[in-house]
Amino acid sequence: MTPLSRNGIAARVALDIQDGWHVNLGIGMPEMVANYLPEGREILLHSENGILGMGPSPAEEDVDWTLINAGKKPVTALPGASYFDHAWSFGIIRGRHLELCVLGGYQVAPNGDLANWARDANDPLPAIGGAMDLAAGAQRIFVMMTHNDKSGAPKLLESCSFPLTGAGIVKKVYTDLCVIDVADNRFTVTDMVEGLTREELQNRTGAPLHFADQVAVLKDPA
Amino acid sequence: MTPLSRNGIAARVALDIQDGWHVNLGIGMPEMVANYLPEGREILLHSENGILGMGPSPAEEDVDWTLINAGKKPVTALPGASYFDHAWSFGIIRGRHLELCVLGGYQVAPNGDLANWARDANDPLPAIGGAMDLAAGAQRIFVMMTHNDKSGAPKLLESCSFPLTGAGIVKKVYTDLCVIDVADNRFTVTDMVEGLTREELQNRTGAPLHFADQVAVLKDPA
Amino acid sequence: MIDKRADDLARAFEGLGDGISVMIGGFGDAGRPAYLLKALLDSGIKDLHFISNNAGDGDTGLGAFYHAGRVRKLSCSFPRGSVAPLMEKLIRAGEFELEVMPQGTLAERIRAAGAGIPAFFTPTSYGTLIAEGKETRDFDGRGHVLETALHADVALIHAEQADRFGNLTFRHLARNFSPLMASAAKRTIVEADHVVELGDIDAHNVHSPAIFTDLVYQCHDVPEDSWHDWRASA
Amino acid sequence: MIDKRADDLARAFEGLGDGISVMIGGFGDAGRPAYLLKALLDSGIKDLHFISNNAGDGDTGLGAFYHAGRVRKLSCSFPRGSVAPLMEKLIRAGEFELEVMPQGTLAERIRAAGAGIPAFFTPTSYGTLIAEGKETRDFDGRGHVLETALHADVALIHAEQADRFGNLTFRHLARNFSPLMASAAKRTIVEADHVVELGDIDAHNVHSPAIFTDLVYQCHDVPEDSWHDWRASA
Repeated sequence: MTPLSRNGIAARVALDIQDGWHVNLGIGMPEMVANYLPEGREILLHSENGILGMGPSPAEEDVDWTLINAGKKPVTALPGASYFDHAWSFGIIRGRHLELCVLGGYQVAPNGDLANWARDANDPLPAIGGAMDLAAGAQRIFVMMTHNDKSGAPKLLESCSFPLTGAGIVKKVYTDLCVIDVADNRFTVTDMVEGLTREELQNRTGAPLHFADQVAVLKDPA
Repeated sequence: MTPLSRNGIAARVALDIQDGWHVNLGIGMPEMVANYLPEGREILLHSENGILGMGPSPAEEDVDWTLINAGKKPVTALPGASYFDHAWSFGIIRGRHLELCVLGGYQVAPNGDLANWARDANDPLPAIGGAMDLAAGAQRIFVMMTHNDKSGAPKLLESCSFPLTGAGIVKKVYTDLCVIDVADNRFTVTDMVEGLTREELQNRTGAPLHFADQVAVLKDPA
Repeated sequence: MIDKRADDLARAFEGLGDGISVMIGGFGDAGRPAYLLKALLDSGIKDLHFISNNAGDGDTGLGAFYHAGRVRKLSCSFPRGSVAPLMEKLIRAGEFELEVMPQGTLAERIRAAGAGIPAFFTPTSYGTLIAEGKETRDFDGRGHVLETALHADVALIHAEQADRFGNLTFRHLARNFSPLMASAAKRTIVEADHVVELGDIDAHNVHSPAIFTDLVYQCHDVPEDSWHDWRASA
Repeated sequence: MIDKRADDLARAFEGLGDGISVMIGGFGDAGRPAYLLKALLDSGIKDLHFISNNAGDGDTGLGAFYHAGRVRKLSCSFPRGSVAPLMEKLIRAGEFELEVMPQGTLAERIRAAGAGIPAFFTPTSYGTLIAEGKETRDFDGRGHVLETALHADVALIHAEQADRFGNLTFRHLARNFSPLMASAAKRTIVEADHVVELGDIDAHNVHSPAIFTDLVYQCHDVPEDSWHDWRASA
């Protein structure tokens, strides 16, 4: 059994992004999704620091530090891009104009709860950024994360123990082992990597798994 | 005794506008103030339909119907003007950024109450426009109106009988007969036209008048 | 591919029926979407709820809809103009509802709808007839009124430039309510003086970003006479 | 005559003393007003309440103020970066207060202050730790949190262009919080890459209108080393 690489997860998420969607890719792993947007689909990337129509990283000699993504990495602007202030940018987010936001996750529960900003309610330096606005505002939230943390503990749990980013907002979860639909208060596996049994996957998961009638083989689409 | 013309009132109001102020001139008589801004003072006119730095009327051949004032009359834009949407425009108003707004008035009371949008609480077609925002938002409200209505009834009253535009907001009143400071719950006359006695002025006014130590002669400054 | 450009005006109101709410950009004639208003008139949709700063004038543009008996309600700040007597007659006949509010409150309610803010406090109208029956609260010793977001089914917008993504610019003060309305409606339909190529509008100077636009039409003049077709159909 | 251009940096903070609140434009380094931050550092003003999306990095720019013990409080959305360990130490020592909120709530609170809106409801953070103790209310069946306007004594802004009235443009995404902060502070101080003539900025494309600006400085580079002067004065 070979888990997907981070690039593999990114590529799998990208497959589910429809032509014409306006999409925000969260800081960290979700940023990688931009490299795998399917050919033939026109997708406008939004970044909370004030752009719609964000393009790929520039060549080194073209870096302009006033043109960065929310993760502070240099980006470019595609023809047809627009710039706006933070009031408009978060109006776009909170006003439910984005078809999709892809976020990283620490924990996800079957009720759609997401924790991704603090591992401890008493964290003296909790870093929220734009995640709570995106969680509350995007039409859909996809979460992209490793199935287990570095110590092997599950991130898909009966309920989140870390402070929530948003309640009841996750629609799909993409991990290195599987793809999960989150609906009707349960996790339903729709894709799994080859060579992994349902029992093994369940053992690595902290909440009951259901399985779609047809479970697709999850492989690096790149 | 010669009452001031409407132009005369406008010119008198203009004298009290300080260099560097950002000013909104209400629809109707206040629009005329723009023609009398004192030489040597730079004053930026705001109009609620989205301009700061409004200039005088254009020559007929230069009229552009996308460049009009709040009274829908063609205007021009001075060098250094800016255009913005209605959210910013009323943010400027409500956020107390304008040093002054000059409004027309139906009635003013010594407590600073102003009525200028409806003569009847049951008016089926009450026209508010931007007046209530200006009344609530500008740092100062000057009211410019004839001292009496067409039937001779006073517009300066113990209390407003018409529906209020704003409560406790008028700082000065400019009429064809006098200039009045509104403060400490009373009317204090600071300027009067020549040939008018204090008794006559009081007789044409519906609330007690006080008089400044020095009452200036009010004449058409133009 | 994202291409919001359209030719067929039938598409503009496809799937929409009587009773819809329609925001109409513009302040006076500046930014008034005459071409789309005519298309709406031709669509036959009735019981309209208009949201527009001004009521309209005469028997063209907005005015034509009152004459044709097609407007159920108007939310505005300034119901003056030559349609006023007709509006008053319709109100007295119980055939028309007028909701008047301060212009800044109208703008902020529309902006709130687009920005996902369901309600806000404003000092405007506190202590006046307009605030009667509304929730109020003191902040820093000043009274404020609670106002709610104002959404619509459709927004009709006149732009100077539009590209195929739906980025817009406006000429002079034709901007006014338009970007706010574009953000607050389920379907935002744009008529543009110039439909331009992607990239022709500098990203710095987009006045209404593409995400709010659904359809873009090349604007055409509406002959004065054609507004009176309602007489035939009425 | 309106001329907000200034040379003497002493004027920037004239009449202001310890304990003031200071909004700092920028997102990461984009739009960060380094020249004015250095002037604030040199002013000696302390017990500062910073309002800035990011906490800062290293021991230059914002970071220098923590090292110099000059910040009493930071309101932000993202207190990460290389100053984090120092901030944590200051918090534990009771010498520093951190107020963290969602980025959109920070932006909207600042926008509200500038626009005369004392409070608004937002869906963001409802049901989370951040909403604890806050007033909440349902609209259309969804929970929302009441948030209040966030004002400041001073805003420090980096613009690409500024004219003598104080009209501003911003380069690419250096705009971010800057126009909002310019509107929300009692004194808005601008550093500009280019101080231009009146009329050089097209009225259509002003990103922050003159009315919010109080002072305009020509921006100069701040030598990396000069940030460390606080070591001498500390």
